[in-house]
Amino acid sequence: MLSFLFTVVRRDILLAARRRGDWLTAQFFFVMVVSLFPLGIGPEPTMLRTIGPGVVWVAALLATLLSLGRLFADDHRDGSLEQLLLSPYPNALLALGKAIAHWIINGIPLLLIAPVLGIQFNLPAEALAVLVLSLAIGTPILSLLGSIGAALTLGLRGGGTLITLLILPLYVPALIFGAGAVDGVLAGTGAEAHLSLLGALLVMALLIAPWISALALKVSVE
Amino acid sequence: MNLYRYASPATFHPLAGRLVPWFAGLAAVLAAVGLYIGFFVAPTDFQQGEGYRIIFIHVPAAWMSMFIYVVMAFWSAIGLAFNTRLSFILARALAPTGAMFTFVALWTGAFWGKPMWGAWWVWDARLTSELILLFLYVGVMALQAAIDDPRRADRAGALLNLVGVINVPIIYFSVKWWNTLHQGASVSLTRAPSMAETMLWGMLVMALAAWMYTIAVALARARTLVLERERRTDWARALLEGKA
Amino acid sequence: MLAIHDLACERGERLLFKGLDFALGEGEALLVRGGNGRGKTSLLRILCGLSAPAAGEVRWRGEPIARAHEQYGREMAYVGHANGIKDDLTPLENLRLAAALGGRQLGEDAAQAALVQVGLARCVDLPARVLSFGQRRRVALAALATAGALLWILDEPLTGLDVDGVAMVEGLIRDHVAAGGLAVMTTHQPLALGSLEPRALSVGE
Amino acid sequence: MNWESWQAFWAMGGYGLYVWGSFGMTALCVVAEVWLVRRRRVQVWQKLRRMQAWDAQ
Repeated sequence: MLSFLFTVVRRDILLAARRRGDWLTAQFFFVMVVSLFPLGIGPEPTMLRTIGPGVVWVAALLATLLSLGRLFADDHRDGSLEQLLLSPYPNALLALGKAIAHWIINGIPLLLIAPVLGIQFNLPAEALAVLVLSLAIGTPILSLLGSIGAALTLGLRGGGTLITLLILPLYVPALIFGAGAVDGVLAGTGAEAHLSLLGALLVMALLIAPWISALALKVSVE
Repeated sequence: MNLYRYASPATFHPLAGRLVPWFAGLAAVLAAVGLYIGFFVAPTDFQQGEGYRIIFIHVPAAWMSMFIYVVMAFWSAIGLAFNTRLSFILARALAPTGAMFTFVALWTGAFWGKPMWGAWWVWDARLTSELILLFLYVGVMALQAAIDDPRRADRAGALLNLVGVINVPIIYFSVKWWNTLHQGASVSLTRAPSMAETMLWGMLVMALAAWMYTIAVALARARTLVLERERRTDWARALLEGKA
Repeated sequence: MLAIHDLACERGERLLFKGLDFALGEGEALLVRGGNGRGKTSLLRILCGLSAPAAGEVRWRGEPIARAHEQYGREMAYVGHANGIKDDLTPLENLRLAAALGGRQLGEDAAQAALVQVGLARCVDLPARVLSFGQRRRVALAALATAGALLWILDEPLTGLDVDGVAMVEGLIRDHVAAGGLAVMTTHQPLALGSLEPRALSVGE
Repeated sequence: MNWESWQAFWAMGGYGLYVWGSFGMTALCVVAEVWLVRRRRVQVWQKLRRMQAWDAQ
């Protein structure tokens, strides 16, 4: 069971490593979106500090959505998704493995880039630490919930825009708690409550999302 | 009583056809009574003047918007569990009406908010959740519209619906939490006008009217969907011949 | 071993077939016949559990396949229209990955031998992207041969193959069935299986 | 009775725009939805009849 999970994760990482161009697009998108905000709003430091956490988080949502379109699409096109679904292991394990791989490939780079972007927004050191921590708990939620959307829109015309419509509303709680944690540090009220709620969301997503996306994959492949 | 008999499309189609006028009529009568209570019986509110009368559609619309989503999720779950086509069709037939009520709740909320708090829109927990609920409705409808194969559309929509219904309370809670942290920016909505008994009655009657209306419209929509899906069956062919 | 009972399939609003019954035992092959769009592929996808039938059920060793997902996954191998080969990996990596995902160990030598057997000795280390359609088909067939499955479900296994390739597939199927395996297949091309006479099933007539 | 005249009724104690804006939009939505449902029904009937006639040929 576990070895299957590892194999799925390793497989996706290997495939991403062979196609670095595709994979880097989402990361550059993240950097660019965040950098556009000061240009649109103005360089006033206190203002940037107020909006910084929210901007980084919203950009992380969008960057995740951008990369989700390919989560199952390539495997669907060349038929390997069918083979994966027919493997002698529960399909939920496959969905979980794909989501974990997506997080490692797309989520972890976001964590690493985020502090640099936070500095652009004049965030103090402890806020930067909490920003990374909140993204570390939050981005797996984004990958897990996103896998449901990717599975539902598999092979549809305009699937890329559709997935945004389906998934963004579901991302609202993660956005609120994630950006709220950093706000809490800035306001001096602490981030523990937000982070533990975010953790609770992650546990729920881990328990529910793989099953739903496995069902959705079956529906879409049929 | 054999429930399966009513779940068969061939029985459902004529049955729904007979029921729709009744529910529509009931909705019209109840709406007339409700409006009468709302405008002519219920007294003027001492705080909000006549402006509070928006409550007679705002609150029922907000109730319906949430109820309908839950009912849709119920039919979706039944459909996924027992593979009954009619449940998917009912879930699908409810979605546009639910979205309509959500929109009405938002619109009337804005028209109520403007005179009361001086702003068309405030980021209040309920308004924000309602907005996200509208997005959820739009998502389900867009997904179903994008899928050509009816079987896949039904199931995909149902799954999304279930995910949504798990999320609605979480979204509501998170928005509320967010709202209390940013208290300075918003106005509390909880100060409802002190509820006179007639007001409550007016709202309840209007809510009932909305229920009846929803049932009538959803049944009518479901009838069309059933006919479209079953067009190759004998009963549908006979029906189509008959009206020639 | 493999039994279907009163199977029906719908696509869109159209009924493709209904009331399909058959049972297949060890050492038997089944050739599914029918014109384009009659539901051959749909039947095979139902048989391997990718699609759900509109009515009826598929049983493997007496157990409905939906309930025997794990065992059926081990004992069944499917080759569909798409090859299921990753373009960015070499044939060797593809084979070993497919084995790992099926929960099997496949050594590099064994994988290499399988590729030589399907006539791909020269392309073992090239990314599958540069291979021709027929060569990629051969990779999929090598994966099938190394899967160690009892039941083969083959949808048009001969498409894109040259004369040698067709003979090779015929040999693979013959050996598999002779060794007690089961095969369900569709093809539009003549299939020379020697002494093996596959049973025939027509769909959607 | 709450209202002394029709004029007072329409004015809604100065809240006319808001009250009638709300009720008006609701009425509009309901009418539009009912109209859409009926039109859809008619269209589907026509489409299915055409298809059936086509099948019969």
